[in-house]
Amino acid sequence: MNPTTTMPPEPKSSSRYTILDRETPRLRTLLGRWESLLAMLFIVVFVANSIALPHFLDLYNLLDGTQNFSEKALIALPMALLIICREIDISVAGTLALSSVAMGLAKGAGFPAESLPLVALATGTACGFLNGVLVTRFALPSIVVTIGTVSLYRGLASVVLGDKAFTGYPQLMADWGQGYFFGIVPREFVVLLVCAALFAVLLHTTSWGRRIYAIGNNPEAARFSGIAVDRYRLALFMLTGAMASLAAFLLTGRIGSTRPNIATGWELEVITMVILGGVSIAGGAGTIAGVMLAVLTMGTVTYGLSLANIPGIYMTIVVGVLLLVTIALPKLLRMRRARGA
Amino acid sequence: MPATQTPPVLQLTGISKRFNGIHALNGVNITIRAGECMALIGENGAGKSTLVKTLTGIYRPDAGSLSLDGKPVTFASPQEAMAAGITAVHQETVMFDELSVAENIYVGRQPVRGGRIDWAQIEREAEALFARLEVALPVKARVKDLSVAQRHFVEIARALAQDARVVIMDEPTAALSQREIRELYRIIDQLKAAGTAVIFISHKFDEIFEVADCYTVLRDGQFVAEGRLADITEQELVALMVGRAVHQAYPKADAEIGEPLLVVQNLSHPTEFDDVSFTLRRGEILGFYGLVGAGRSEVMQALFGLTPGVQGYVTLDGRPVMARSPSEAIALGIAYVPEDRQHHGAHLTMPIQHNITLPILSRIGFFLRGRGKQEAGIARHFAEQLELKASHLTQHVAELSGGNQQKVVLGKWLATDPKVIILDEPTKGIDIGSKAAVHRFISQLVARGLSVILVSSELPEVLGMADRIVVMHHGRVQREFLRGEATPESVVAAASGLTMEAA
Amino acid sequence: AEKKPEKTRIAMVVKNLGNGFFDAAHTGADEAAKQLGNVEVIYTGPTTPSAEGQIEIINSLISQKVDAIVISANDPNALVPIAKKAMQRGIKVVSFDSGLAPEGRQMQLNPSNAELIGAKQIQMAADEIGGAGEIAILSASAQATNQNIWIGVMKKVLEKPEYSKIKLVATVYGDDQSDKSYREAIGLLRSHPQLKAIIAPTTVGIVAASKAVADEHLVGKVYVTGLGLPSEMAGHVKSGAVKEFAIWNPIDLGYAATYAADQFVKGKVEAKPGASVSVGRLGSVTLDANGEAALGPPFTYNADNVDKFAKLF
Amino acid sequence: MNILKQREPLLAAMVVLLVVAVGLREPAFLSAGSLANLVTDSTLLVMLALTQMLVIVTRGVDLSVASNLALSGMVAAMLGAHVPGLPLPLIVLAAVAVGLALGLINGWLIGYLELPPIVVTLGTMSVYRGAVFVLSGGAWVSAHQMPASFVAFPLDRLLGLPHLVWIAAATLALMAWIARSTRFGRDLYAIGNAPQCAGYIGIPSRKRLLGTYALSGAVAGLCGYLWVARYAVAYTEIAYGFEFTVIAACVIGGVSIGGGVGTVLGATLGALFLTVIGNALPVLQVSPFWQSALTGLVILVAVLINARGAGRRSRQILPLHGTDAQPKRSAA
Ligand SMILES: Nc1ncnc2c1ncn2[C@@H]1O[C@H](COP(=O)(O)OP(=O)(O)OP(=O)(O)O)[C@@H](O)[C@H]1O
Ligand SMILES: Nc1ncnc2c1ncn2[C@@H]1O[C@H](COP(=O)(O)OP(=O)(O)OP(=O)(O)O)[C@@H](O)[C@H]1O
Ligand SMILES: [Mg+2]
Ligand SMILES: [Mg+2]
Repeated sequence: MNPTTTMPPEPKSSSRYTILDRETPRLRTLLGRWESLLAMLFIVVFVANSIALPHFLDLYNLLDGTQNFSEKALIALPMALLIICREIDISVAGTLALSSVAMGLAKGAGFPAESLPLVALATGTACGFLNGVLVTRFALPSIVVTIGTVSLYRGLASVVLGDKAFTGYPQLMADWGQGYFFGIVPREFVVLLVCAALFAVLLHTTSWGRRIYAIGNNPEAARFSGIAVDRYRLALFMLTGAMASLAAFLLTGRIGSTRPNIATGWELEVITMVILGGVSIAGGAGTIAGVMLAVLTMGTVTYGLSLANIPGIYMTIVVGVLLLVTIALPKLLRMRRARGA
Repeated sequence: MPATQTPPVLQLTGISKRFNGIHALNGVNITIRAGECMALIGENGAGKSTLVKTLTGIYRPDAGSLSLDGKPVTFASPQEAMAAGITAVHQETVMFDELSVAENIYVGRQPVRGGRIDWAQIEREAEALFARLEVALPVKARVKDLSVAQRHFVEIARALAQDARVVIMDEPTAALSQREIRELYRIIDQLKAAGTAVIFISHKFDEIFEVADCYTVLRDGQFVAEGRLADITEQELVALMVGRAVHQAYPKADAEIGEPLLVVQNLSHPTEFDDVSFTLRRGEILGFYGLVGAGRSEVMQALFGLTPGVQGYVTLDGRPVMARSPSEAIALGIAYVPEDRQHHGAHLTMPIQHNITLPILSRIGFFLRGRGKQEAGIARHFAEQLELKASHLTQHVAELSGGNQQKVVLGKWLATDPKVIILDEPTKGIDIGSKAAVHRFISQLVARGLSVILVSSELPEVLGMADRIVVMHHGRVQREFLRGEATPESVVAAASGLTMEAA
Repeated sequence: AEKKPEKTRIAMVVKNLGNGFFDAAHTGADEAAKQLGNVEVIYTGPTTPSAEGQIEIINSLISQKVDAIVISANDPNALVPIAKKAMQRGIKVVSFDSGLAPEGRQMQLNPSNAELIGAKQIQMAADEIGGAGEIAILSASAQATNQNIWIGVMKKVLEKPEYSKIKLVATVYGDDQSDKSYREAIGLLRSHPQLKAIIAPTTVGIVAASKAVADEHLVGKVYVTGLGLPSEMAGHVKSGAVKEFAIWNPIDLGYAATYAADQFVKGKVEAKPGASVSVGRLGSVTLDANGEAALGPPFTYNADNVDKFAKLF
Repeated sequence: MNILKQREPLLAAMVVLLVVAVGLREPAFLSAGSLANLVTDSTLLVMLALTQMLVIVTRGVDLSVASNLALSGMVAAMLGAHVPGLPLPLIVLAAVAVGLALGLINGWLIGYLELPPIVVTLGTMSVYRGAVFVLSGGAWVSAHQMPASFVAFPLDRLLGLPHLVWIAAATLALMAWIARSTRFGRDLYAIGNAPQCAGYIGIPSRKRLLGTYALSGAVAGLCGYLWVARYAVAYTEIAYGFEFTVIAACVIGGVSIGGGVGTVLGATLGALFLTVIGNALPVLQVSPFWQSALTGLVILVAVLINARGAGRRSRQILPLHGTDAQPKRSAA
C-alpha cells in the first residue's frame, strides 16, 4: 500500500541520458491506432447504410438489430482476453450448447426459474475448467484441446437431447432474452454494455489486466516475474466458459428452445470479431474498445446487408473481405511508404 | 602478423540506418582487411549489431555504400551477403531446435544430389568440420538437447562452413567458459591464417587485446576512431568508447557482513543438482562460479521457486522457507535476475515502465489507473540508477539495444526491494561503462544491508566482487573460497572438477 | 415517417439458401405474385440451416415492415418469439413445409400431411423389396423437425400387419453432409448384410445413399428410396440404385403458401379452425384445429417420368 | 522402451488395435472389402492432412482448405456439367488450378504481407465459401448432370486399386520426398522452428510460405474434384467444417501446432485413425447421438497420449546413476 518503500532511499545519481516520461503525443500515431481506424470504418458504414437503406435510421430497428450480435459479443469479450493471453477457445459454442441443455434439464427437474442462470453458469464454468486444466496441466496447445472439447461438449448435448428439444422455459428467461428496458432498449444489449465496461476496467485498469498482457507478451518471463501464469490461464478459460453460459442463458431465453445444434459455427464469428477488433493473435496486444468497435461495425454491416435482403452468404464474403482488408491495408500502406521513401 | 598493407576486403562508406527517427548508424566508414581481426567496440546501443545486420543483408542501409574487393555491392537479402562470402555469428542465437546439429550447419544450403538432399554428405562434412575445430559434438543429435555452449559452437561452425571472406562474431564469448574461449581464439587464428577477415565484437577488453589486431570504435551510431591495438591502452580505448573516463576497478566496498541470512542445506534435485549447501550472510556478496552448464542457474531457479521436485532445507532469517512459486519467493524477499533476458527476463513489446513494475504490481495496487505517475517514478528511478539509454519510458523494450534490455531487467528486480538478490550473469553483454555502474550498484546494495548472490562466468567479476566464492561442477558444490584465498588458477581448477590437492 | 409502399411485400424465408427444393418453391411464389399482381416477393434465408440465422433475418424483415412472412422453419419453437413479435407488428406469418408451433403463425401449410408422407415412403420401400426384409432410415440431422415427424409416422405404419415382415433395423443421421451421409450409408450396408432398403427422407441423404449402394455394387440387392428432387435424383434412378422416390411439388407449395399469405394480408381470411383459405389455381384448403392445412399426397417419380420433371425442379 | 516413446509406432499400434477391436465386435469390419473401403475413404483426408502438415510445420494453419475444396469442386462440377465433351484431365487441371490460385492468395498474404496465417485463412475461408454460392447461384450440380467418366474416375480401378488410392499414394510419396529430401521442405522446418533465425541465415521465407500455401491449395483443388466426383454431387456446403477434421488428423499425428515438428507418417496415421473412428462408429451401431461426444473424447485421448512427457523437459546435469559413471555431457 505504500509503494514509496520500494524506492531505495539514497541520493539520486543522475544518468547521462535523459528519458522522457512518455512519447511526445503525435496526431499521426493517434490516428494510426487500430481503434481510430475502426471508429472511422464504423462511421463510414453507418452513414452509408443510413443513406442507402430507408429503414436503417430508425432507433427501434437499430436497437433491435443489436440482438443479432449481443450474445456473440458477450463471448468475444473473454475471448479477447484469452487471445491476448496467447490462448484460444474453439469450444465456446459447444459450451453454450451444453449450458443450454443443462438449463433444460434443470427446468425439467423442477428447479426454480431463478436458479437456471446459476445452473448454466456452473456448467459453462466447468467446461472452461476442463479446457483450462487440459491446457495447463498437460501443457497442450489450447487450439488442439478445444478442437477436441468442442466435439465433446456438443456431443454431450446431443446425447442428452437426442432428437428432442427442450422448450417451455420460464418467463424469467424470456424477459432477459427478449425483453426491453424502457420498452425500447433490449436487455441483452444492456447486459453486453455492462459486461464490456467491466471487462474494459478489468483489462485496462487493474493489475490483473496488466498481467494478462504480460503473459501474452512473454509467458516464460511472466512466470519468472512471479505471475502465476497457469492460474491466470485457467481462470480465463473458466471466465470464457462462464460468459458462454451467460450467452446461453440469454440465447435460450430469446429463442425459448434448446437443440444440440444451437449456436453452430459461432466460434468462428466470435474469433473474427476479436481479431477484427485488433487483438493480436500472437498475444500481448488488443483492447476491449477495439473489440466493441469491431462488434458494432460487423453488426452494422450485417444488419445493413440483411435490410437490403442480400443473402447471408454474401455477408460471410463481406466479413471475410473486411477482415482481410483491415489487416492487410495497413501493411500494404506501410510497404508502399517504405518503398516511396 | 599481417601489416596494414593487407588489401581491404570490405569497405563501408557513409552507412546510415535509422529506426523510427533514431540514428542507429550515422555515416559510418570502416575498412576491413583480409587476414586481420578487427574489434568493433562501442557501448550498448552504439550500433554494433545494427552494423552486423547491415553487412549480412538483414537490414538495408538508408544511405551509404558497401564495396567488396573494391567493387560496389548491395545485399538485398542474407543469401546475397552469404554468396558474397560474408557470414556472421549473431548476438541472438540463430538455432533450429528440432533439427539435427549437422542440419543446423547446412540449413538453407543442403547439398542436393539426384533430386534428394544428401544427408550422408552433410553428416560427413559436419563431422569433418568439428574435427577441424577440435570440438566433439554428436552431429546427429537434435540441437534442443545441447547445452548453451555447445549451441554456440554449432553457430560458429555454421559461419565457418562456408569458406567465408568475412566472418563476423557478435559477442561470441558471452556463453562460453574460459576453456571454450581459448578454443575460439584458436579458431580465429586459423581463420586469419587462411586470409579471412574477422570482425569481433565484445565488451571484454582482455579478449579484445588478446585476439584482435585493430579496432574501430562506434559511439551513438557514429564512427569515432580506429587504429591498431598495439598502439593504444585499455584506458584510452575505454575513454574513446564512452567519451569520458571510467573507473574500472571493481568498486567492492567493504560492507559490514552480518549474521547468516539465507542458509541452504542439502538442496537436491533428481537430475539437475545434488546436495548443494551454502550460507549467505547479511551484507555479503556470494559469488557462484562454474563452467557454463555447471547447474548454478538451476540451483538459483530452485531457490526462486521455479523448479518443482526440489528437496532440501532452506532458512531465511532463521525461518524455514521453501518457495514453491516465484511470487512466494518475491514475497519472502528473494529476487532472481535470470540470465536469458530474451526468454525469461524482458517483455519485449511492453513499455519499459511496465516491465519494471511487473513483479510489484500487487504493491502498487489493484487498480492501476491514476497511478501512472507513481509507476513512472519507480521506473525512472531505476532507469537513472542504471544509466539506461532510452528515449522515453513508454518505449518498447524490443527497441533497446541488448545491453539496455539487460538493464531494464535488472531494474525490474531491484524494484522488488529484495533482501536477497540473485544475479545470474548480470553483466552478460553489458558494456564496460554500464558494467561499472552495475558493479557500483551491487556495492551500494550490500552497503544497504542486502545480500547478493552473484552467479557469473566471468572470473574477474567474481574475484573482484565476491566476499566468498562457491564453485560448482556438474551439479555439485566443488569447493568454497574465501575472498583472500581465491586465485584465478585455483578457482578455474575447481570449476573444471579438479580436486583440491591437484589445484 | 415511412411511406407505406403500395405493393404488398411478402418475404419467403427458407431453411437455407442454395437448396433446390426451396428454389423451386421460390419459382412458385413468383408465379403467385405475378398472378396476384401488386405483390413483391423477397426471397431470403440463412446460409446454413439454423434457427438463429432465420431469427436475424426475420428481425430485419420486421424492420423493413414487410406485410407477410412465409417461412419454412429450422426449429418449430425457437422461432416462435420472433414470429410473435412480427405478428404483434401486424405482419402475417404463414409457415410451410417445416412448420412453426401454432402460437407463432397464422397458418401452417403442409405439403401433404405427415401421415401420407410417412406411409408413402414405407409403401415405396415395401414395393421395392417385395414386402419383406430389413430396412433402415438415413435422415438429415437429428434435429430436423419434419424428418423426425415422418420417421415417427413410418415407425407407426410399420406396426401394421401388412408390413409385419419388414423390420426397421437402424435410424442414422447424415447431418445433410454428403460425406457423413455416405459413410453412414456404407456403415448400414456393412453392419446389416441383410439390408434390403434404405429410406432417406432428405435430398442429401438419398443422393449419398444411392451413390454408396452403387459404389458397393449392391444395385439390385439394396434399394434406396425416400424424398428427393427429380433434378438431383435423375442420375441415380438411371443407375438403378433408386427405383422410385417421392416428393410433392415444391412449386405448388411455394405458390400456395404465398397465395395464402396474401389472403391474410388482404384480410380475406382469419386464422381460426375451419377457415377455408383460397390457394389460387390449386383451389382452397381448410385449417384444422391446429391451424394446419395440407395440399395433397406426394407424387411418385420413377424412370418413366423423372427426366421430364428434372428439368423443372 | 524407446519405441514407445516415438509417436509414429505408437499411433500405428493404436490404429491397428482399434481396427482389431472393432473387428472383434463386428467381424464384417475386417472383411477385405471393408478394409479396402476404409483405405479408400481415408484418401482425401490423408492428402489434405499431408499438406496441412507442411503448413503447420511452418507455424501456420490453413483453415481455408475445405472452402477451397468446395470452390474448386464446384468449378470442376460446373465445367463437367456445362461444357460437354471437355476431357476429364482438363477438368481436373482446372480444379487444381483454381485451388492453386486460391492457395497463392493465402500464400501471398501470409508470406509477402506477413499477416498471421490463422487470421488470413479465417478470412479467405469465408470468402471462398461465399464464392461457391455466388458461382453456382446456390444451385446443386447433380449426378446426372456430370459426365459418366467424371463420376466414375475416382473409384475406377488401376491394377486392382481405385484411382483415389493411387493418387493418395502418389501424394504421400511426393510429400515424403518434399519433407525429407528437398531444401524447400527442410526450409519449412527451419522456418517453423525459428522464423526470424530462418531469415538471418538466408532462407527465403516469403517464397517458401507462398509455396507451402500454394501446395496446400493445389491439393485442396485436386481433392475438390475428387470429392464431387466421388459423392457425385456438388453444392455450396460440401466439406463444411472439414478443416477441423484435417487439423485434428495432423494433431493426432503428432504435428506440433507450435511449428517445426511433424512427419509425413504421423499425419498419415492421424488421418487413418480418424477415418477408422468415423467408419467404426456406424458399423458398431453406436447411437448416433453419441458419435460426436466419442469423437471428441478420442481426439483428446490421442492428444494426451501424444503429449506424454513432451511437457517440461528437464536437463541432465548430474551424472546418471548406473553404468556410466562419467558423464559425457560437456563434449566441447
Ligand atoms: N529493430 C529496432 N527497432 C528500433 N530501434 C532499434 C532496433 N534495433 C536497434 N535499435 C536501436 O539502434 C541502436 C543500436 O542498437 P544495436 O543493437 O546495434 O546496439 P549494439 O551496439 O549492438 O549494443 P549491444 O552492445 O547492447 O548489443 C540502439 O539505440 C537501439 O535501441
Ligand atoms: N539443453 C538445454 N535444454 C534446455 N535448456 C537449457 C539447455 N541448456 C541450457 N539451458 C538453459 O539455458 C540457460 C543457460 O544454461 P547454462 O548452460 O548456463 O547451464 P546452467 O546450468 O545454467 O549453468 P551455469 O548457470 O552454471 O552456467 C539455463 O537457463 C538453462 O536452463
Ligand atoms: Mg548488439
Ligand atoms: Mg547459467
